[in-house]
Amino acid sequence: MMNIWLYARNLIIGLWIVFKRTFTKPVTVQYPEERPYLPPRWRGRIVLTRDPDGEERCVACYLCAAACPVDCIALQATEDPMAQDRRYPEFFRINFSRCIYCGMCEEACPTNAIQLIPDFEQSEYARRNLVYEKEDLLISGTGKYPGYNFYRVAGVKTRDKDKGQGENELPPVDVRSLMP
Amino acid sequence: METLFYIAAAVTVLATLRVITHVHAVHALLYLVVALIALALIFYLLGAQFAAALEIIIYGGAIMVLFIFVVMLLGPLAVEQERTWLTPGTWVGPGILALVLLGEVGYLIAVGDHLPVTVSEARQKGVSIALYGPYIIGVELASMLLLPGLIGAYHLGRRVSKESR
Amino acid sequence: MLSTPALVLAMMLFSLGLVGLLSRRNILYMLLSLEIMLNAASLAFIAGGARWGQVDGEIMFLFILTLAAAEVSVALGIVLQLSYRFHTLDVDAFSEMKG
Amino acid sequence: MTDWSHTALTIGVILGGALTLAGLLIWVERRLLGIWQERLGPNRLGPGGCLQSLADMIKIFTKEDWIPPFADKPVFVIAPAIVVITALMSFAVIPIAPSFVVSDLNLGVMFFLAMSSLAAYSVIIGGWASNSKFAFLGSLRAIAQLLSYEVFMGLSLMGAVLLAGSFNLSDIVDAQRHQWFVVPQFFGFLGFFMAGLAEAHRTPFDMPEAEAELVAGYQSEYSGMKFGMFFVGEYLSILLLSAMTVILFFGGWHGPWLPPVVWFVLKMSGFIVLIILIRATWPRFRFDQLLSFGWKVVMPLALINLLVTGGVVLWKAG
Amino acid sequence: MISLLWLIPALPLAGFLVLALFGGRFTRQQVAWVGCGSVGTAAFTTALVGWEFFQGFPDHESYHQTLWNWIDTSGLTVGVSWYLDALSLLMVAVITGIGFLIHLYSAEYMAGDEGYARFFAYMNLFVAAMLTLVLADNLLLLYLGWEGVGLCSYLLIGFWYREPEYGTAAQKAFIVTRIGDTAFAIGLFILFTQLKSLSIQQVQSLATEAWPVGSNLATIVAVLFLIGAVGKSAQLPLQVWLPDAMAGPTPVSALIHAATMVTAGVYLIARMHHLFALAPLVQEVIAVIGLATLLLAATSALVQQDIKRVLAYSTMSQIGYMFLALGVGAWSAALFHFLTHSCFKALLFLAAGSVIKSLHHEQNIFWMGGLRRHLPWTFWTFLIGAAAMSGIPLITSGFYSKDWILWSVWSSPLSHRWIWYGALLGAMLTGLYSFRLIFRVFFGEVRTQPTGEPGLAMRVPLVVLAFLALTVGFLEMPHTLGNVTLFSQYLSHALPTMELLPGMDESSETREQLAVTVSALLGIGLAAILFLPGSNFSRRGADLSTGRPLVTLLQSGWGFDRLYDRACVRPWFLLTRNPGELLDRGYEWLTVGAESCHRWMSHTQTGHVRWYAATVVVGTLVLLGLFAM
Repeated sequence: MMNIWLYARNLIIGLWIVFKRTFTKPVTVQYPEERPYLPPRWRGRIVLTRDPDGEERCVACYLCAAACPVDCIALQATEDPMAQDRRYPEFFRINFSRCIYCGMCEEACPTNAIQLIPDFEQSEYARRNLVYEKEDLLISGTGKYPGYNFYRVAGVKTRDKDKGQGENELPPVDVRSLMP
Repeated sequence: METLFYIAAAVTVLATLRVITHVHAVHALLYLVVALIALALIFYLLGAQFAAALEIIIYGGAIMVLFIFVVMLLGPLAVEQERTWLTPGTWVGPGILALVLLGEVGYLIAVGDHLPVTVSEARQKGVSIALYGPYIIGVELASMLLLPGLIGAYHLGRRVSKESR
Repeated sequence: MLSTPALVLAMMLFSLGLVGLLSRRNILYMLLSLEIMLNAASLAFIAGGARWGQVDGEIMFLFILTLAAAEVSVALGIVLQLSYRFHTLDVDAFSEMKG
Repeated sequence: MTDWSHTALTIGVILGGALTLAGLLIWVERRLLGIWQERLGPNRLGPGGCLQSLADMIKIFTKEDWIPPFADKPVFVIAPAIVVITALMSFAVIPIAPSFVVSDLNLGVMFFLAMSSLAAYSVIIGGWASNSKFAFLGSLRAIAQLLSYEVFMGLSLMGAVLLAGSFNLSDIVDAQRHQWFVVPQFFGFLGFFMAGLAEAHRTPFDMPEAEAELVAGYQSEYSGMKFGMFFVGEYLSILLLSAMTVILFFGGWHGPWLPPVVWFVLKMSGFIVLIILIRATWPRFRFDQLLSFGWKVVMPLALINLLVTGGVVLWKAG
Repeated sequence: MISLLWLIPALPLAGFLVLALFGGRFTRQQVAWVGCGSVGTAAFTTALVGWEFFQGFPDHESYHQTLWNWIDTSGLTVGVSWYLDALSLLMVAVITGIGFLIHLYSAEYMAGDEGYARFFAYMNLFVAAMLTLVLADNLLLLYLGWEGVGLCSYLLIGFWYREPEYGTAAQKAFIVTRIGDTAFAIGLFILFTQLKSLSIQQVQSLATEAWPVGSNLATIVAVLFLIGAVGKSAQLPLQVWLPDAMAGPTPVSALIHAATMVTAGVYLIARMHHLFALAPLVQEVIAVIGLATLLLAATSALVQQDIKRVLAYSTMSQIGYMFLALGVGAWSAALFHFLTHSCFKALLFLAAGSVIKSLHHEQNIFWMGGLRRHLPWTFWTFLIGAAAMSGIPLITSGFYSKDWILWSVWSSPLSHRWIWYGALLGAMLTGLYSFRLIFRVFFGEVRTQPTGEPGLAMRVPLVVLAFLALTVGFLEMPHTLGNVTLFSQYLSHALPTMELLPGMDESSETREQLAVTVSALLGIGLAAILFLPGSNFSRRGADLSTGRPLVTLLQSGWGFDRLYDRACVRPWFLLTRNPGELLDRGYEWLTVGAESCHRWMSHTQTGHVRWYAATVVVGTLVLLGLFAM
């Protein structure tokens, strides 16, 4: 019997607590009119960046596709017949209806090509419109790393430089020589 | 008044006909509810307002709901079997009996003396006073009837477990 | 002025209920027919009460209502029990009380 | 103005008012729920979002009216109509102000009870006719709930009836000229209000349409306007419940300074807000708790209340 | 205040309900508080009501209180209504007052018993039923109380139900009193069918109007009522249950089988005195029954070995005096003896209980002795009780009441001289057996070592009752001695006063009193000679208990048990166990007939419900057809 009174009292206290909420300010943000403040490091939409030379940074290493926990990245590598030894993706496709914006791809990317930017307004009427192709992803800038150029620092031979000519790179060791 | 009465009477009879001929239990029940509501209207027209209200509340609202509840608990209805059981032959005997009954009662009503009818105003007060006055034993008996009804329903309604069977 | 037609109506309803009771094999319909007959009886009581200007008719109706409530609760319990045991509602299947 | 046209006008006002209010309530409820959950609720359409219900209605009307192929068609179609019809019929006996009532029946209370017991059919047969297990379970729950709560709804009402000495709702209101019946009939009020919540399938008694476990229970197969009718019917029954509570226990239209209609509407709105507040706050009962609460707590309470009231009335009468 | 009347039976009833429902959860102390408190409050209420009643007494002779209608159908209206007049107030005062003292006593006496709450529940129920009996305004309510006390008596005799013997004693009491109850009920039916009323006052006035004196109906009803009273009060043909009823706890014997319930018969006859006045023949029968019982019981009491059985027989004997007084029309004298008897007999039983308790439940007086020094309180109170019972002149109440009765017998026009001689002999025997008990129990050498005096809760009732046993008598003193007539004046408003035979003056009264005094003192002296240890005859007195035929006969209460056993019980068993062939054949024929009939009829039992329904319909049709024709 005492329990019943206890329950009743608690229920009425509950009513009062909720009723007091009438006089508190709602936490809702009236979004389209009222823009929320986004921190600069907010992670939103994924873009592919270019290096300062205007070339694609992506070398189609598949690390991003491997790292993606929801498998929303699809790409295929190919080599540029003109620029020898330079790889680039033949297609690069992100299905944003699956992407969870976790940023793993960004962390996995060895060339800083894939980056998450603060944009989040991606609503579409049709689901298929959320599949972004390389043309949709590629931007013309360098993103967060303005001076970085992968091929400059990578120890591979490109059409501009030979082995050992990259930045902070020693000339190649002659393995046949006995000198240190 | 009279028109209303005859319409309600027609509804009652037709709905009742459907009740006893329908093969679908829930539909039959719904027809019966309709018949009950029409009957309540007739009660009202006869001056028994309280009875009319009770007819709907208790009969329509409780007893019939109980019926539907049980029909639901019984699971899927064997409509086809019902259809096979309802051969025209089954109607003959009961039909004759009922006709004889109808004739006899009709005869009784026909030869009965006709007094001027007094449809009086609703007398809930009179009903209550009579109920708790001269009919108090009846009320006691009714409560005595309801108690075994309660106990019986409780006892019968329990599903017999496999072990105890 | 309505009580004679009401009596006739009660009679018709009673006959219909009777026919239903005797012709249906499903115990559920038999119960429904019983309800119809009870209602016919109460209609007759109320018509009688209206005719003689007495309250006894309505009181009898109240008693019939009580009776019906008790009857239905027990009868439906029996129906459930029969259905669990015999897996049918055929009233002719429940003939274990044969003398 | 002739009597006939007065009646017609009253019918028109009450019908229109009830339906409009019911529609408006959809928005009011969403708005209030929003406020109590520290958000805004619908506020786009019209001033403060008050045209939201209109938009909803348009949406519901234009939606596909789909009847499941496995359903029992005629019954399936009838079911939602019953709830609206019975609720609107009940409004016929509600006295909003002196002589502002469609039909001042002698047995108003009984009429209300009759209509509310018939309203149960819509839920029951709707759930049954859907021929789907969730709907079926919902309607089974609705029946059990109805059978238990209908009983003490009537019982708790009778206290007020006893005190007023009449089944007529206007008489009951007039009997509260000096003292609201909620004072002598507090337990009757509690019982009636709880039973009313259960009849209207509102929290914490909304087991038949529990979204969480029964995917909206008896109405889960309904769509389009038929669903809309269930929806409107629910809000109509909220209106009815508040109106009846005000009439039976809170003095109806009586009140100082303001005109009667205003008082009535004010009191009614208070109850509507209370009902929504309850929905915003309280959790749902478990079903067995609901039944045992009804039979073991409220039912004895209502009976004792009735007994004591009867004793007091007799004692006062000498 | 007087409107609190309803509380008097309601309080013990409430006590019963509380104890019956929650007694298991209470501690012993709480149980005792509830049990004694309810009766004590009732006694207090009685005092209040009595005070108010006396305020307007001679002008308002009676007070009615109707609580509600118990039965109200066409033609029969029975209310739960109380009727308070001088007679019922006296009864109520005795029941609640002495009842309270006995409750107080049992709080200690029963302290070690496991059924403590049950005991007090039964006792409270008994008090409630007894109060219902005496306060009832109509005969049906009176009958309810009548049966209620019978039930409680049964429950309390068989209180220690684990002993099969006690259970048998309880059943015996119940069945024997049932004979009387049945007769009483039949009497009620006759009264109701003849007079269409059950109200006591109304019935009596109606009866006085409708029936002439000595009419057959009046005699029949009076006889039936008398049988009821005889059964309840353990008078001659139905007296066999009372000695066995001593199986119950001693306070029960004190309350039920001495002070209150057994006097219900006296109350009934006094209450219905108008009716009995219509049947003078029956009144004579009452007197004869009273005399016979008093002599029979007194002689039986002489030789009993069980202390409680002695007291039981003495109770029968004293009630015999009351019946005697009723028979000769001395209503007030009977009730005065009832009053004094309740005091001294309750006292005797309680003192006996104290003895029994201190002797580890030893009840045989031949195992007692010399308790005078060990139990002084008990001894003195017991002595006062015994003195009051034997009627020691001037100082004891028993003297005044017994003397009144004997004087009434002497002087009543309804009496005969030989009845008076019988009663005088009874007075002598009373002194003899009372003081036999005293000398056996309290004098001589100690045979069983007692544990010591009882505690305060037991001693207080003893002292109060002893005081009452001495002083109650002063309420009414004969013309020759003080001429106090408080009691008879008081009761004259409820009961008619007796007419005296012509020529009864003070000198004859003095002579009669001297005879009574002498006979009582003679009895005591005889007891001293026969039973006082140290006297010559005491050894022979002890021999009285060995198996001489007369002694055996007396010890078995004149062999009524055996008589009933032979006359009723055994023939019945014989009849049922060895049924005659003829009877059997008759029954066999019946069974064969029924069986064949059944076989024929069972064809109709198809087990098909619809078949049954159709049969019903056809039957209805036939009936309707007959009706239509």
